[in-house]
Amino acid sequence: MEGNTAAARSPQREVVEEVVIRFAGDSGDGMQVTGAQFTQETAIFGNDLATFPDFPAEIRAPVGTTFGVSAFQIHFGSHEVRTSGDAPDVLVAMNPAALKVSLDDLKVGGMIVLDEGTFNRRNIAKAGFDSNPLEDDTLAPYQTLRLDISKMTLEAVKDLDLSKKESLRCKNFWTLGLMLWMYDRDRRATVEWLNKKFSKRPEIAKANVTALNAGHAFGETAELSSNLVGFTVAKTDVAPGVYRTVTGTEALAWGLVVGARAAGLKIMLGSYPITPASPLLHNLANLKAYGVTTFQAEDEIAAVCSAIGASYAGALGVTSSSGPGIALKTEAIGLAISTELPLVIVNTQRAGPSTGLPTKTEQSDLYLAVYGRNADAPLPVLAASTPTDCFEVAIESVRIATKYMTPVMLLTEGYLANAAEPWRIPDTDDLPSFPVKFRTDPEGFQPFARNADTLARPWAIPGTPGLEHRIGGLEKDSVTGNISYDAENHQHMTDVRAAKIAGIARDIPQQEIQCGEETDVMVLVGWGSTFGPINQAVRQAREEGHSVAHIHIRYIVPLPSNLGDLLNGFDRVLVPEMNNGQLLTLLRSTYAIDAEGLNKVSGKPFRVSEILDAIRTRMGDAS
Amino acid sequence: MEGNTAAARSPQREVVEEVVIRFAGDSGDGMQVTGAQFTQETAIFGNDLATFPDFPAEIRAPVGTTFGVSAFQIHFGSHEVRTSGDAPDVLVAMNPAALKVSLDDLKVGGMIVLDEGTFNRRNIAKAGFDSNPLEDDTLAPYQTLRLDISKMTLEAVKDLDLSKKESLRCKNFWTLGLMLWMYDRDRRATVEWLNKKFSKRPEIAKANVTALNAGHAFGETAELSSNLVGFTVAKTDVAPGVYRTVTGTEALAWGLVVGARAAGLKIMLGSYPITPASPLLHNLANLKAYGVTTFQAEDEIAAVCSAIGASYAGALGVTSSSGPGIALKTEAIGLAISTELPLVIVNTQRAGPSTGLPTKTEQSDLYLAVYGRNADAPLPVLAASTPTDCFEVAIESVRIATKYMTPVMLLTEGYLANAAEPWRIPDTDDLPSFPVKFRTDPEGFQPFARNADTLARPWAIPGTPGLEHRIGGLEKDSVTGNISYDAENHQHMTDVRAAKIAGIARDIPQQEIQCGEETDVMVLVGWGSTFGPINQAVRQAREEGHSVAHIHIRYIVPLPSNLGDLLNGFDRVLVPEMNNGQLLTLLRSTYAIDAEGLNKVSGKPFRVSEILDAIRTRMGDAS
Amino acid sequence: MTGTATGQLTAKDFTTDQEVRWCPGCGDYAILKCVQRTLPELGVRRENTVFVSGIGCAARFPYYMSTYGFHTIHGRAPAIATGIKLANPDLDVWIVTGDGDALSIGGNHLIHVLRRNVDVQILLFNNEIYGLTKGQYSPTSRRGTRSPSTPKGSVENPISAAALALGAGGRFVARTVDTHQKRMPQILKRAYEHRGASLVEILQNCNVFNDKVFSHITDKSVAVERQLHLEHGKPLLYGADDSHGLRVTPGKFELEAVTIGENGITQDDILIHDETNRTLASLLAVMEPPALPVALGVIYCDPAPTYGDGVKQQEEVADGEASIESLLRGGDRTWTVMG
Amino acid sequence: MTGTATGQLTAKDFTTDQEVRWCPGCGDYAILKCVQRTLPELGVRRENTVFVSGIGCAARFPYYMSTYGFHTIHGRAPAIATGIKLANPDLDVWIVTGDGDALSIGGNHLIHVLRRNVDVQILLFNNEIYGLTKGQYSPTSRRGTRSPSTPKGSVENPISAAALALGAGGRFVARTVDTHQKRMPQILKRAYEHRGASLVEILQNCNVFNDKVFSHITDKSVAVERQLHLEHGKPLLYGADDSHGLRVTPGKFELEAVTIGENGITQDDILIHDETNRTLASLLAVMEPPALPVALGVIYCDPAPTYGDGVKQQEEVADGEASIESLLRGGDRTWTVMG
Ligand SMILES: Cc1ncc(C[n+]2csc(CCOP(=O)(O)OP(=O)(O)O)c2C)c(N)n1
Ligand SMILES: Cc1ncc(C[n+]2csc(CCOP(=O)(O)OP(=O)(O)O)c2C)c(N)n1
Ligand code: SF4
Ligand code: SF4
Ligand SMILES: [Mg+2]
Ligand SMILES: [Mg+2]
Repeated sequence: MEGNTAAARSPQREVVEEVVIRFAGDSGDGMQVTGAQFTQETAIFGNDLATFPDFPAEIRAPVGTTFGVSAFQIHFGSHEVRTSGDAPDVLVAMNPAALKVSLDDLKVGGMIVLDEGTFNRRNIAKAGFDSNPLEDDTLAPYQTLRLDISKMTLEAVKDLDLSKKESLRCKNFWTLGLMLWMYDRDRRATVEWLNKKFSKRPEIAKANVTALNAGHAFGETAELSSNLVGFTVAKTDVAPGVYRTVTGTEALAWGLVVGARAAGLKIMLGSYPITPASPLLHNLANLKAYGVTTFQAEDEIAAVCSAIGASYAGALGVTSSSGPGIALKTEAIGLAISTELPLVIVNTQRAGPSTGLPTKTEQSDLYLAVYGRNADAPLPVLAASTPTDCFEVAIESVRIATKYMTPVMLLTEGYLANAAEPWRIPDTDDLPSFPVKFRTDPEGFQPFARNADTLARPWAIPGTPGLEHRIGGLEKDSVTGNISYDAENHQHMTDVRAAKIAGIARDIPQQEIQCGEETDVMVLVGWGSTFGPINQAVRQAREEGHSVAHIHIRYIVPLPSNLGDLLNGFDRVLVPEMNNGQLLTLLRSTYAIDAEGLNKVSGKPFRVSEILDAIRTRMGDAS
Repeated sequence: MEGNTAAARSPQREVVEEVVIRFAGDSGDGMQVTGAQFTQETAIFGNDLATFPDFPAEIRAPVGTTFGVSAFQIHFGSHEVRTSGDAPDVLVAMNPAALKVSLDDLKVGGMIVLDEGTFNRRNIAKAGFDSNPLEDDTLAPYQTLRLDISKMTLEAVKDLDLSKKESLRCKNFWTLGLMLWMYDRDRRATVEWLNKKFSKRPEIAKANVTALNAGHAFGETAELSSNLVGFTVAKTDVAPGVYRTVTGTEALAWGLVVGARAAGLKIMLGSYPITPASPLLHNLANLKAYGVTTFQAEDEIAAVCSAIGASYAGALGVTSSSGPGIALKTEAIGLAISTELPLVIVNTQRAGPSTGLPTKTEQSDLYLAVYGRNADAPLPVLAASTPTDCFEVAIESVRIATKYMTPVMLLTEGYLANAAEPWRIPDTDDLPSFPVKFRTDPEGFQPFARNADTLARPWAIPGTPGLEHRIGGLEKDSVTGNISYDAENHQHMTDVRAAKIAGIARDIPQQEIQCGEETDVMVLVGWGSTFGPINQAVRQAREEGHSVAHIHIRYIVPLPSNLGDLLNGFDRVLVPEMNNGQLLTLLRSTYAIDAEGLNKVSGKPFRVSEILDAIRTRMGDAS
Repeated sequence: MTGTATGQLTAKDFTTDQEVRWCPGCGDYAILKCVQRTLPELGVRRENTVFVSGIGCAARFPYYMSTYGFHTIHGRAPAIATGIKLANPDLDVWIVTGDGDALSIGGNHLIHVLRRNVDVQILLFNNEIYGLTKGQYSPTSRRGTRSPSTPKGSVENPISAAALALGAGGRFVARTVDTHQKRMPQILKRAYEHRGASLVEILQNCNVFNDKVFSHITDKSVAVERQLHLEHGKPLLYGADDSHGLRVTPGKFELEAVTIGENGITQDDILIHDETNRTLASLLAVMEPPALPVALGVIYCDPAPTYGDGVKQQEEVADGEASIESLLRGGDRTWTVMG
Repeated sequence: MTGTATGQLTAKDFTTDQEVRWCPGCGDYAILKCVQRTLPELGVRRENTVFVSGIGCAARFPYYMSTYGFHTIHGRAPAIATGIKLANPDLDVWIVTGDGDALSIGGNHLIHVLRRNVDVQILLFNNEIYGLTKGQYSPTSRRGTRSPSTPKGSVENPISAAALALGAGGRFVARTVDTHQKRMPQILKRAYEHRGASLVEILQNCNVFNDKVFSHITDKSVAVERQLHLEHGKPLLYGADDSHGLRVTPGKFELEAVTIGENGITQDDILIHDETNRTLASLLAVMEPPALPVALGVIYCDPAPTYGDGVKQQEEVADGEASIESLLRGGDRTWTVMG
């Protein structure tokens, strides 16, 4: 599809550079779909954007409660967008509970679009308001657009022979229509999507399309008759190419497939469902046509073991989970390290400890990734920093795992898994190729003889005549792989396992400074999903005149070889993390530098302002 | 029992200050028993000592092979003894294989006592000798005592109506008798032990006693007729008191029992067999009379979970394992941290990674202990440094676990578990008391309201009327313990969990310098079983004039509050560890100091000389 | 929620102030209500009762019971419960678990708690799906189940909780249905009275991810033809007016459905339920419509000594109060160094 | 050990140069010999054969087979084997495991590999003890077993591997004895030929920690009276001159031992073995002397589609070669920004 023929421009449209909208409603209100469609139309229109879906822990929380609120935030603009936004400019509240939980976040002076039809006494009480917020001064600091969306939706679809319940289900599309009008976006992709999605129930498709159009029409009409204002957010200037929006999960799944193709391998994913990692399993389960086998194992241990078995037999073994599930894989990962088999372990981190807050985001499994195994058992650790970055990090993980015959830990986060952003689809010709060469020649074959360069042992898979051999988790002779209790051999193998992983530093890019200069006074060092807020904060601080830079680390083990020198060049190193200081530990111990942490462990991403404040505090007035 | 009436002194006895003897033979030769009895008699005689039992990985390796050799080394002296000795002065070799594997370690000029009767062509070949070492110059650098022990044993017991096989089984007691004569030790405890052990088969007891006496008599007679020399090692000057020898396992088991008594609790040990941790399970399984229940679970996960359940219900839950098994407990330990229940987790470390070298020693699970969990999940980590130290560390672990309502990780090592040393049995009156007070008062009860001082939550156990409440692994409200998804609450709980553990630093002793001065130039910092070799090496280095000190850390998390200042006082910090630098990471990251590692990962303890050499290299000539 | 729980308690006394957070319409509500109603009838004390659960929708159960409650980790409730019983055998311990929790990740602990015969009640809420993680198929899902992780349908054979329990050596196996508010209390009572591990499988509707998966046996229109309510010592009859029954296929180790009055079949041909017969139980456990009705009620009950009995016996011999003095100085291997 | 393994192979071709390190006299030696002898008879190729094991004495097995071999971690061999089969369904995969490995820590993987019917052969060396860790009791140890962790005797009921496998839905269950060098090859062959998961329990003597634990059935003096060798379609006879047999206790789901010629019993009263009858199998699985003989041979064999079949079918539909282009640009949600 092509182009972004916008709706007829209205003369009154205000031009804004960027906007943050939060859609909030009951979990049954379809807010995630609404947000996703708004995102899609916004992306097609040509804005850069970032999103933050935030859904409740319960499957179906009781209607009308605050803990049942599902929200979707989108930040888009005519310039580059790095975060989903600290505070919404616009809040779409489908019921009192949605208003209640989001009000504190809304910008003072911001706009509230709410469905008046849901503000009955029962709902207001359930939301925990003492009195009706529409009648007291709760909403005084904001511009409020009170609409009886429920009623208008029922009105719009009344001729379509739906039950009241079904009719009310179209509310979100009415609202979406209005918001698309407000920001001057097309509706075509949404209409197509609805028709496809409900191809077996065309009456439902029709009702939703009708509601969508009605909401849109309401905007156009009301604009003329009332104070309703439309906005224009100009297209972002982006590189030409074919685009789509992707969530981190999609990008990760595709990256694994592309990586496996580059290696010439099939994928065998062994996994066990767990929030927020399951979507990767679901996604890959749909990719059988791309050479992917998925196995839902009886538990996480069986999941990782099946992946190890698959790698042993010549596929790319992949296993995915989140914190508690990764913890269970600990012992088996040691086996993969000891037998030196490729394996990609994806950890979609969530808030902990223990079961913690499964639906909340955090980046607190770095310790587990880097240090969490018995004995000296090093493995490479990579971390994705944005939804689209997941694609490249996945490819890199496959490359390193197969080239170095090692398990690789890929860290992503609940936030990244669900968030979406526009992605320029790479040209298939530009995709990498790093074909695996299985050992086939029996001549001089030794299971643990190493490539002098990479220190990788050969990958010799069952089915190959003449290479029959035995491997296992006991310490092995450094050449034959037979069990060896020899003291020197154990020392040697320990050293060589460490050297192999350390040596990968020669095969990864030098660390770049994402923003700022080597000569700045302070540097903020981050990893993972904090990329957006750190980058944005550093840019703003620089605009304020602070001598501060941003370094964001993708390769956590081994660290890029120039990182130490880089860091030593700054007077001050500040490490913002959504944990209690885990990368911090790694940097302090690796470089013996007195870096400082900026830690947030609340299940929520950093706000730009939090980081900016931290910079200001440390840098004093602009220098 | 009392006293140490030695055998009649012979005029020719040479006086030596210390001696290292290694008993080595086939796994069926009873070398561990021989070593243990020699140890017992030596302890009773009044020498300080340290031992190193080293047995093969196989249950019963084929007879005569080198990998089937079982060895027991003892170091004793008239002064304080800190290690089991770098190199034996005396090697007792019961067959060619035993000679083969120990020869390289023996001191040049050292003595070999060997059983000539086993040096037939077959055994010599099996041991991997190209020619008969008794006939070539292999033994030239040593004093060799060739005795046909087999024959002399058969001779000694020939009237006792035993089969040849049974008769030959007495060889080790013949040898023990000779060695007891040689070092002027009593035989009484051994005779008593034999009579008790074989009370149901008195003919076997008698045969062994006969062999023992025959070996002893051989010494006395040969001394007069040949060049055989006896030695005297004077008693060590030790504090008065009642003594016994203990292995680390015994001391640990007893420490747990004493700790539980101090807390007023019963012990529930949930465990699953694994080398070298099983002996603790076996030991505690025999202590039912002391309020210990042991549960051999279906796996390590069930083991730790049963211990958590037991703690929840008001017992002291204990779980024990080694590296791979501890790895499996990772997820459940997170639950204990999150629900803030007391628990003692004993990790008897072995060589890794993965299955590794189960019978070899290592200290490479510090990372796993300190960092090996999903999310921010801190817990106290303590490490024992000598067999007898296990006693106190166990008591401390119980104290901290119950006082702070937290799981505690207790690190010990395969080496410590099996090694023995003399122990001055504490006076029962001197044992600590720290009775647990279960919450019973329903008035104002809140499951997560904390003691202002310790930050511990109350221990409210099922069965208590009025305190019914629910706990679990989801994040909890900081007071009620009910599930809370609140962002600030999660931040608060994360902070308070960290603060509780950090606060234990106020409740543990300040770090002492084990040897040397604050003003020294270099400090060696160790933990665990390296105590002996580091201490000995530092003492020797100081005698050579090097300005070097020794700090040994028992409390790894939290570190003693004065440790940073202490370390900063030295120009150089060297951290010898039997791993690839794990305490090193902790020290570097905690204090941002450029400490250096001295690492050995061969499955064998450090030699004093290795550490001494490292000191010399770094300190240059004595300053 | 404070105060000693003695005297006549009611369902309300077993209710907490926590808002129940299952989906509206979930079968878990009915089970909760039933348990809260039954406990007072059993005369249990609140403070003496512990609900232990793993993770899953079902596993949220303890939060709603005003007894002691421990919401543990996925699959491990049987192990935690075993520890609780070892520390305090006097507690009444109930395990609440789902089909994924009990039979997928927790399968090993389940078979071992049954084998050891630890004295606990296990309520297994079987909705043939992973509810909490949003609808993946579970080990009890039927072949062909389409779910997010099996978009083309699952290719695995479902496991039968009851058959597995019998294979593992369980001594009490029963089955009921979430909506059976009259019959469930009887079964809970039997489970509670059985000394040893009691497994109660409860067919539970997950109306969000697996709605109506049991409707072929629970729908009013078919219930009477497809449910056989077991009673020890009574003939295995079912259907309207007990028109159908089960008999042993002559010469075979098989059960077959017969109609009274057809082909000369009389009541006398119908097999009598014997709770203590493991083989019969194995056959009843796996019956499925349409060929056979689903067996509900107590499938197997044949008490044996509990794990706790064995442990206690050894501990009584040992007595548990020996002195530290005897521990540290015991044996004959000590010596004294004089001052 | 190099060179393609085709043509007539011998036991020696399946032997490695690694010194076998079991205790002298261990039953494992006999099993190893038997497997090495049988594989050539099955006509398998060395390079196509993988032995996967967990941890334990038994689990050292792969080191001695000159095929591909993977000595994994404790209890997890079935999961690793499942991954191997998913990656390459053409491989012959044998799992070697001990009673602790398979039934204690690995119990869950065992039941799931059986339930899924993954096409592997599982050789379970049951010595009723943990050999490698020096003699603790295992889940198959009899009640009262004294061991380092149960100095006063264990208080747990042993599990029956065969009964558990049947309860889990296994489709092939057999049993043999380490020293049965003549019969074992037949059983291995049957296991190999069975498409799906085949469980072969091998009673194995651990002469160091549990010596003679099977002597009550294997001793020459009692063997003939206490071993029943099953043959499909043949009557369940045993004893000298087939003097004894099994029949169904009239009116009960039970088996009883009878003597031909006594109380009017004739050959006709004796039950015929039907491998495909799961209920009969459940009864045979748990028979124990002295009341009943131990059942040896193929207890149950009733093939069903394998897990691999189901997976393959879905993959064939999907074809597995779709282009990356279609992956990244597929669907209708892309747009173009012009240069
Ligand atoms: C170690 C671990 N793995 C996975 C999960 C995710 N998880 C939570 S509940 C569940 C399965 C729930 O299914 P079931 O036990 O049938 O309970 P239901 O929700 O259907 O009542 C899973 C996979 C987890 N919490 N912990
Ligand atoms: C995770 C883990 N837990 C425990 C062990 C220790 N371990 C090794 S083998 C074994 C049991 C062996 O028993 P079995 O499976 O019956 O094999 P056998 O030695 O009797 O042949 C145990 C407990 C281990 N290696 N890994
Ligand atoms: S997802 Fe299903 S099982 Fe879970 S609460 Fe909702 S309806 Fe009940
Ligand atoms: S311990 Fe037992 S099972 Fe293991 S090798 Fe020795 S005899 Fe065999
Ligand atoms: Mg379920
Ligand atoms: Mg065994």
